[in-house]
Amino acid sequence: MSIWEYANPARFMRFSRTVLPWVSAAAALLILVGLIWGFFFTPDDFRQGSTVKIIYLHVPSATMAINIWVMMLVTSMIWVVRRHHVSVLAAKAAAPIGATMTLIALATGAIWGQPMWGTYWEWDPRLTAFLILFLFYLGYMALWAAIEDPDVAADLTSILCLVGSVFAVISRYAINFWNQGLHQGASLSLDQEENVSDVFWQPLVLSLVGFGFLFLTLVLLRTRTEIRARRLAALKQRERVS
Amino acid sequence: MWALLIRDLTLAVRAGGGFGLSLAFFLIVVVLVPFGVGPQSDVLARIAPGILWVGALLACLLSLDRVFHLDFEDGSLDLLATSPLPLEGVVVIKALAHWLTTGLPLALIAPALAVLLNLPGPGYLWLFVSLALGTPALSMIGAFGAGLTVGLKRGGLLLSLLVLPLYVPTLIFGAEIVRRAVDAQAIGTPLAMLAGLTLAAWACLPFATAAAIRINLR
Amino acid sequence: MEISVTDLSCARGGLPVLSGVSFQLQAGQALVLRGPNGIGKTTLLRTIAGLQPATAGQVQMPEDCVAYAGHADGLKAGLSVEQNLRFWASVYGQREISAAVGAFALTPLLDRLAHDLSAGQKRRLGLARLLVTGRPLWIFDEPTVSLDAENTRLFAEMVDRHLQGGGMALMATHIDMGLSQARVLDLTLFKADLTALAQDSFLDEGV
Amino acid sequence: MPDLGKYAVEVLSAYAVSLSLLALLIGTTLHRSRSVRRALKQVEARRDDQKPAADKATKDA
Repeated sequence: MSIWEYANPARFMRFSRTVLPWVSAAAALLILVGLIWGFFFTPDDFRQGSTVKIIYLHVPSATMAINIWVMMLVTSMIWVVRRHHVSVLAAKAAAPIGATMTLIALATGAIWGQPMWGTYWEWDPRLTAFLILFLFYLGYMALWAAIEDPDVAADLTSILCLVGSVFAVISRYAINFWNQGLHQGASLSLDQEENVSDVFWQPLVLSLVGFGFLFLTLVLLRTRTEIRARRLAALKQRERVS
Repeated sequence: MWALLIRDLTLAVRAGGGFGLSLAFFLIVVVLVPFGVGPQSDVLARIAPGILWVGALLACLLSLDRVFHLDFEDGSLDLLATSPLPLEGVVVIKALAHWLTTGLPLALIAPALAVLLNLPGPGYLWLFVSLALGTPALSMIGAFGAGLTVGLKRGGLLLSLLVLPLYVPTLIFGAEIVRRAVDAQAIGTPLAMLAGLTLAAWACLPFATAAAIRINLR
Repeated sequence: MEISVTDLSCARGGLPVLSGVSFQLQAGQALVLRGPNGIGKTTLLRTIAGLQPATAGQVQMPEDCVAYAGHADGLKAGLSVEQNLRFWASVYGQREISAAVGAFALTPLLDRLAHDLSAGQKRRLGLARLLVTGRPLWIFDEPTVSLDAENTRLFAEMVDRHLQGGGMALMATHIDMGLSQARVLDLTLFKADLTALAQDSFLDEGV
Repeated sequence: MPDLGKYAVEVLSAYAVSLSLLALLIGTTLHRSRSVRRALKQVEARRDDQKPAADKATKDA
C-alpha cells in the first residue's frame, strides 16, 4: 500500500482516528515526564543557575518552530505537484502551531536573556531570525484567511511558502552577517566539555520528543477539523445552489 | 513589451497616476525622524543610513498595490494573459515600470535628503549606489506580493504584511553598504550580496509572480 | 482552421457548473451560447480562452488563436482612444488600426481620453480592439451590453466580415443579431449534476 | 518545589508563559474541532432528511 492512499480524505480520517489517542497519550506522557524531571530533578548550572531549566521549553519549541515550517514547505509542494487536498490542509493546520512554537521560543528566549545577557531583547542573530520566522507564519496565515476560494488559497499560500522559505534562508545569512551575536554554539553536542551535560540532556530529549508528539497530535486534530470544514463548506454551497 | 512599458510609464506620470506620491512620502519620513529623535547632528548622522534605507523601502511599498490591481480591475490583466506576451514578461515589465517610477527617483533624491540628516561625506555616493542597486529587488519582490494579492478587494494591508519580511535581506545589505562606507570599511561583500540578491530576484520571482497571477485570474 | 471542444467540464468557485460540453467550430462559423443567468456562460468562455483550467475534457485549437473580450473592456482611462488601440495593436504585433477605427466610426473620438467616453463609446472601443489582434477566434461575453441598435448593427457587420474572412466567433448573448453563419448552443443541456457528489473527494461519505 | 535561587521569577514566568500559550493553542484547536463537527452533523442531518424524500420522488415519477 502506498503512502499516497492516506491523501484520500476518508482514509485519512479513519487513520487519524485510530492513531490520535496513542499519539496524544505519548505527547502528554513525554512532556509531563520531561518537564517535571527537568524542573524538579535537575541541578542548577554552575554559571547559569536555575535559569537552565528554561532550556526544556526553549530548545524544543525552537526546534519545532523551524521543523514545522519545513513540514509546511514539504506538504505545500506535495499539493503543488500531486494536488492532494489533505496535504495542503495539513500545512494550513500546522501554521498556527508553528506560530505558537515560535512565540514560545521568543518569549522564553527573552526571559532567559534578561539574567544572562542583562537585557530582555538583544538583536542576536538567532533571536532576530525567529522574529522574522514569526512574521512569515503571520503572513502565511493571513493569506489563507484572506482568500475565499479554498483551492486558490491553497495554491497561493503554497507559492508564498516556497518563496518565503528561500527568503527565510537568505535572511538567516543576512542576519548573521549583520550581527555576530551572543547565542551559544551547538547546544546539544555530546562533547561534555562543550556544555549541556548528561544530567540536563536526558530530560531535554524527552521534552523534545514530547513536543514532536504534541505537534503530531495537534496537526492531526487540526487537519481533521480542516477536512470537516471543507466538507461543511461544500455541502452548504450545494444547499444554497440547489 | 516596449509598448507595455511605455503605456505604464505614461499612465504613471499622467494625473492620478500617483507618481511623486512616494517621493513626497520619503521626504516626509526623513523630515519626521529628527522630530522624533532630537536635533543632535551626531545622532542623526549615525542613524542616517538606516533611516534613509527604511524610508525608501516604505515609500516603495506605498505604490505596490497599483502594480497589478488597476489592470486587474479594468480587465486589462485578463486581456494581457490571453495576449501573445508571456505573463512572465508582463511581470518583468510591470516591475521595471514600478522601479523606473519609484525606485530610481527615490535613489536619485536620497542624497539630497541625506543632507537633512547630516550623512557624513563618503556616504553620499554609496547611498545612491546601494539604493540604485537594491531598489530593483524591492520592486520585484513587491510585484510578487502584488501578484499574490491581486484578486483581493482590500489587499493593501495584507500586501505589506507579506512583503515586509521578504525585504529584510535587501535592507540589511543595502544599509550595511552605506554604514561601512561612512566608517571607511570595506564594502565589497555587502555590495556583492546586494547585487546577487537583485539578480536572483529578477531571475526567479517573475515565474512565481506569473503563476500567482494565473491562479488569481481563474 | 478548426476548434473542437470535447466533453468539457468547468467549475466556478469550486462548484461544477457545466459538464460534457462538446462542439466544433469551423472557419467562417459562429456559435452563440444561450442559457439563463448563472448557468456558466462566462465560466465556459474563460475556460476556452485559457484563463481557467477545465475540470475535465479538452479544448483543441491552434496556438495563439484566441482574442478574448470579457465584461470589462481593458481600457485605460488616462489614455486616448488612439493610444488605447495602438497599445493593443502593438501587443499583438500589428501596426494598422484604421480597420478598427472604421468599423465603429471612432474617427471623431480618436483624441478623446477613454475617461471621457460614454459607456456605449467605451464598449465600441473595446470591441474594435479585437480587429487589431489579428486572431482568428473571437470570444465575446455579452458584447452588446450598453450598445444602441445602430451600434449593435455595426457590431454584427464587424463579426460578419470577420466570419467571411475565415474567422470564427464564440459569444454569449441574449439578443438575436441576425448573424448569417451563427448556430445556437443551449447550455441548459449541459448543466452539471450537483447530486453527483462523489466527484469531490471531500464529499465522500464517512469524512 | 526546588530552590530556584535568585532567578525564580524568570524561570517561573518562562514556564507560565509557555504553558499558557500551549494551553491556548490546545484550547482553540479543541474548540474549533468541536464547533466544526457539530455544524457538519447538522448539515448532514438536513441532507439525510432530504435524500430519502428525493429518492421517493424519483421512484414515484
